[in-house]
Amino acid sequence: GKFGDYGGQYVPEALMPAIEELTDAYERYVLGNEDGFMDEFRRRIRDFGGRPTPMGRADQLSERYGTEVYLKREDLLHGGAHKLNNALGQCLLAKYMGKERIVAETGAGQHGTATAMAAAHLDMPCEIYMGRRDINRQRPNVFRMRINGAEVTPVEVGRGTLKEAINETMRDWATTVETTHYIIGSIVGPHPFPSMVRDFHRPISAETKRQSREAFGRLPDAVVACAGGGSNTMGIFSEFVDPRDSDPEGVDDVDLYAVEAGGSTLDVDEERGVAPNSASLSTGTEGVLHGARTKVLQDTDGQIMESHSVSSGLDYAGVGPELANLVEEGRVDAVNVDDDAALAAFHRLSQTEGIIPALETAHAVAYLEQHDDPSELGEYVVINVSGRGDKDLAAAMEETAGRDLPNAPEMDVFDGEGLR
Amino acid sequence: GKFGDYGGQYVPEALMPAIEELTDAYERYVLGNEDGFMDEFRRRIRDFGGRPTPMGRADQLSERYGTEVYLKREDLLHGGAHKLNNALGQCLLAKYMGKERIVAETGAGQHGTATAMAAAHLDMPCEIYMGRRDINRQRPNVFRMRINGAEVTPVEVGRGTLKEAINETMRDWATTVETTHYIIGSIVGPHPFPSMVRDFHRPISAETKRQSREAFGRLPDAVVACAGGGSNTMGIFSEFVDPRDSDPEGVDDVDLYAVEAGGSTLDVDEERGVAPNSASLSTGTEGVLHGARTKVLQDTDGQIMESHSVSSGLDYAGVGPELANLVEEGRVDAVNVDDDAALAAFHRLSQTEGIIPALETAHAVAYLEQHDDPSELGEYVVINVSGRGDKDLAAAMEETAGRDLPNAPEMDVFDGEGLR
Amino acid sequence: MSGGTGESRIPAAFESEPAFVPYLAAGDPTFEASLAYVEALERAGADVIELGLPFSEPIAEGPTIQQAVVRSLDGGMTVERYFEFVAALDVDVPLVCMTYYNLIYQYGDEEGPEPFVERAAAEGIDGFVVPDLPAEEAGPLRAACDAHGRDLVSIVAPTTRDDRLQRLVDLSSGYLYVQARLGVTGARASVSDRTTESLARVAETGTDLPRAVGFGISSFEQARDVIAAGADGAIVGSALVDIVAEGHAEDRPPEETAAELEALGRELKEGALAAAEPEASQAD
Amino acid sequence: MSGGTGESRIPAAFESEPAFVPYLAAGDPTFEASLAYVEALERAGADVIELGLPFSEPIAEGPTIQQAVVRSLDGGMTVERYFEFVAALDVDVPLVCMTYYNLIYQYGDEEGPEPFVERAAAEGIDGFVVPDLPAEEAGPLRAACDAHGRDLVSIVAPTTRDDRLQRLVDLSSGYLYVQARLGVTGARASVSDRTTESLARVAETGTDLPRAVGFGISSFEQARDVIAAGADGAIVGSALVDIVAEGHAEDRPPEETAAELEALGRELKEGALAAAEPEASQAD
Repeated sequence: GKFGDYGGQYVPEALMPAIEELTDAYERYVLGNEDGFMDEFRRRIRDFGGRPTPMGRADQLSERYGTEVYLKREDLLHGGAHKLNNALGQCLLAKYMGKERIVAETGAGQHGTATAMAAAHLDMPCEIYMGRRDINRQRPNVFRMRINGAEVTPVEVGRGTLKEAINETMRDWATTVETTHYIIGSIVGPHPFPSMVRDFHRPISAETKRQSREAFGRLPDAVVACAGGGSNTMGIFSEFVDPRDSDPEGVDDVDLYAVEAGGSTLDVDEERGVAPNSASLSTGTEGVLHGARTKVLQDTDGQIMESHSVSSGLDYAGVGPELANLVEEGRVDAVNVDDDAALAAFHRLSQTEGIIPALETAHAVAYLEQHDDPSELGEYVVINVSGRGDKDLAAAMEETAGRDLPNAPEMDVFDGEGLR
Repeated sequence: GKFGDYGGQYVPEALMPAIEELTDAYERYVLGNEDGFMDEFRRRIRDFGGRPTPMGRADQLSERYGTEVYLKREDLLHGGAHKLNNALGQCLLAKYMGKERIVAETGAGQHGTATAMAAAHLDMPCEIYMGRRDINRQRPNVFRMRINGAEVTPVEVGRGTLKEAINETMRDWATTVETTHYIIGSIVGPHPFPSMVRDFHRPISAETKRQSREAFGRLPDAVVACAGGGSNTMGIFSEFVDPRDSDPEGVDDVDLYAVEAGGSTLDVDEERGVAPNSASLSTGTEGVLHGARTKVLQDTDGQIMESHSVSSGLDYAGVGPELANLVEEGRVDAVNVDDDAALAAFHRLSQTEGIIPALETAHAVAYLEQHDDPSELGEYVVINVSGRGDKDLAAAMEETAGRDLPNAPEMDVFDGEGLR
Repeated sequence: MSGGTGESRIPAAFESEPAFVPYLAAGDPTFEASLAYVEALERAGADVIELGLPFSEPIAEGPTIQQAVVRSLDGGMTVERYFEFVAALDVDVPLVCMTYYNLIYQYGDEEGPEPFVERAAAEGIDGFVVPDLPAEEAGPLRAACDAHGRDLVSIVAPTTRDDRLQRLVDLSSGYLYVQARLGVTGARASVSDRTTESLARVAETGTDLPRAVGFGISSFEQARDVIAAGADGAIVGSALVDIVAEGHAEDRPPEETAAELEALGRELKEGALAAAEPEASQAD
Repeated sequence: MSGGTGESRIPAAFESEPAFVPYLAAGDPTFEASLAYVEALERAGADVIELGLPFSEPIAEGPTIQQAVVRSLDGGMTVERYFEFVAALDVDVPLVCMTYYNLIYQYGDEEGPEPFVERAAAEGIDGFVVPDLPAEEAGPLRAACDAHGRDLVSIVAPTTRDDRLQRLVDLSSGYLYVQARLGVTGARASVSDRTTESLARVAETGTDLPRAVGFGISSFEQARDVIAAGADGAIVGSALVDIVAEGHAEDRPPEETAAELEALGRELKEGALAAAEPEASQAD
């Protein structure tokens, strides 16, 4: 359960038996394929989720950057992001464990919608905790969850955002732990969550290896992925850092870049306890958050800071412990791009490749533009397109309107109304 | 260019040379794979579009209906519907033909967004005509087109809906025909459009055959698809009515159901010239509309009626001529379900399978519920899930709120605000 | 109304001098006013009148005529009313029914265009222009016209290649509608080079069908120029419909609008005639 | 403040009679008022006081204590101010610092919990309860407590199985915090059967550590019942914090709130004592 100094199980005693039970189930079903669990998972993530997702050449980006840029298309997974890999995997695991109910927290709603879909698919009751403010900001995702039959419970305390939703879900789980499974949405939390979530996302990486060999005859020189909590990041990195498939040759030569949200600036407002970024790998310090020791945005006392990113999915003060360790070991490069660069990349990918990316994903795309000489990344570069941008349209246009981006489209087609 | 008595080329003389040129290009590139056109199309629709889309068993529907129900997942194609097959195919064909520019019309915006994506992907300038009223009703789709770099030109005349947008696109094309290709969005219009659009959607059908054999060892007993213009319908039917792949055995035994939008009622208000449905196969008469002879909702003079459906994508007064002919020949059964049944099916599929369908698709799903004994459809039934419902969330909830549907979710989670 | 079931009177209309061929949508904006407008154009010197039967999907029309179609339909125009309109018209010049194929196709109990042509001929229509009926689909209508002694006028487009041009020439009777430029109907400022080129190409086919040029003609000068370029007639639609639209929008008395139509009609007819006078065409 | 760097005074607090163990968040809602509230609880008869050091992510707390944490942090509470608070307190009973591990872990220049424990011991803290630190991760803190003569109190949950229970018993000193039911902190109406069961299971381990029961105790009757069920002490948090919250919301003078806290404290202490009198427990 440890990744170097990172990871662990910093959770209330009441939850520890459930965590032990889950660890046992993870080892038996996920690692050991007991009762054919992984066979069923692979079948369902294929037939229901749409795996394998394709990987295709980005013609215009390749020309722009003087290197062969390929896009791994997790945006085409059911639900519109990689999130379903994990939601479906954990929901199925809960079923194998005999649990009767699913709970999950959600901030922007992506993990919540993936969980609601998976739970409906597997006929499991499901309750999603979501801050009141987030509910009112993310109405389409609330619709989706309700339409899929999930209960959506507003969390009224505090600022009404992800942090309060996490606390409330923990409370639910602490009360109902004997019959309920809590689906954590990223490679964070206590062991076995970081390892288990990574393993459910591992097909991204295995497919990328296979598709690279099919497309250009070898592994890529570099793989670039955005990192908030880090589930899509470890999803596409995992087979390069810890190969389990039959052809591990050459994985050590693949450079891995985790692109964090630089927000408006990397500087931290210690006075207000606010980090105007979400770059915990780049600027955070070691701490304990949400069940694990990892890199955290915190003040000198250890109080967790408010983070910020134009992308709500990256807006988190921590990061997966495995990723923190890989950066510390030097296996993964932690880099970052700011809000402006991410928005410009959002428009660039949309205009040049016909793929509107999630704002999270736009950070990964922006890294190539920010690089002095992208061709130095190597001959073949794979970007993980972790999700689609449909959820971000209004936010992206609002954020774009307030900035001076050279490639922003005009929205004068509308008839004198606001952006929403 | 004819399907029995249907089809033809009823277009202004100014466009006929372009139609002839397109017919020639269709025969050479699409049918003849000249210059490897189809190879490139297949590669791009795989790597960019996400083909093959999966086909998976609907566990809970299968139990509900006492027959094995499988879902063909066109909702997982890039853009969220089958539309990209055609948009990418025609855009690529325009490129092979040396055209410099793309125009298209759009109503609800699905064909427009698919075209904008394909044009961006292939680096082609693109202009989409859209009625003013539709623009203001379908803002997210307008965002998507603009973000993909397409021009969106509001059509101010008339009611500001699809019909005016079609006329305006025709006008553009009639002016710019020498350098511009008009991408028609369904299997309608003059020859070669109905055949060409069908062929770009043909992979749906070929995959369904292969996936059926993999999943249950033989072809299905019945295939069910919704029908507006009919592109997803002919997409999944084509290999069963006109097999071109290597294994045509048994295709004639597969029953084909085209489910039309019954709207609020099948009766027609002759006085007002309004059909409160879009069931042109079921209730229309032979006529000439938008370049082809087909089944049309029209008054006794031949004036085209206003159609209606809760699903904007089915809301069209005509239908593809090939489909009209197949119904006349008895090869395809034209059936229909009304708005209420479609909305109930929208919620049913969402809740039981974790797939929020487009309201178009919901009509196909509803047919099983409407059937007295769905098991009579046979042992294996495939439904074409033509698109996802994200585009329809607000419309579906508004329509749901005004009806008494037993399976409608409550939306009381919101804080005393309206549905949008 | 002086028509009937005899032979089409169109060929004679182009014999003596350059023809002025105005278009109006029947019933725009009302049945009565529209009668007065068409009659005003005859007084202005019209040689043939193209009388639009409004169709709900006018795919070949620009916004001006599209709005006319909407006004006429909103005013209660139907196929039956159209025939009543033709019967009620007090004009002596040949009439061409301009409409879309579906209305022709749907009419009557039998399949096909014959019932429509028969009725139209009986009411006094001399010929037909059907913008959405290319040569490929025109066989049945041509046969019906032949059976009833009516003309079928084809549109020749700037994009029409020589093989298609010959086919259109062979198919047509009455006159050829030579489309001045690409695009749809609507008034424009100048006459394009393509008009001259199209007329030359038609001449090369050796046909003796009159050529009337349409699309974008709105003034004395333009009417003069197309005749000077070799046309036998000038077709004018949108410029006239604009006057009807304005009169409707401003709620003017129909007689005032009729007078305006007559005035523009005279100017256009004079333009057409001016080209026939050697000095005028040289001065240009 | 009468603490210091000697040995923990906690074991002695459970020796004579059933203990009343109140919890308050330090600095809620202000530094000064909070001092008065803690002191009021000592006057009420508190035997040990659990003093919360607010953490920004209180994952094991219910809404009541979560709001107390927010009030305290908004009032300027920091780790340094907390130690100043402890130093400023005029109470004689042992103090347990209840906080989350990250604050302990971050303190001081060296890695690990030792600097925090050293400083806390110096200011008068006798022990620690850390809700997010299970036995698996408690090694370093246990070692630091040993080094500075402090107690580490573990929470025993209803879900804790026997193997884990033994490990917790082995790890802990001072007392065991027996969680009365599943869930998070917060006042409830009745005491669950699981409390009795948990106490019995703890007894079976043969440990002589005192057991204090917490989670949901808010009244004389509940305090009496948990003691009657075999507990050595009753921990009360949310019911007291509710009084602080209400005083803050209603803008009452701190002395009034302090008096209310003292009154409820007395009732709870009396409840705990009532169970020890044979008649009372038999009568129940």
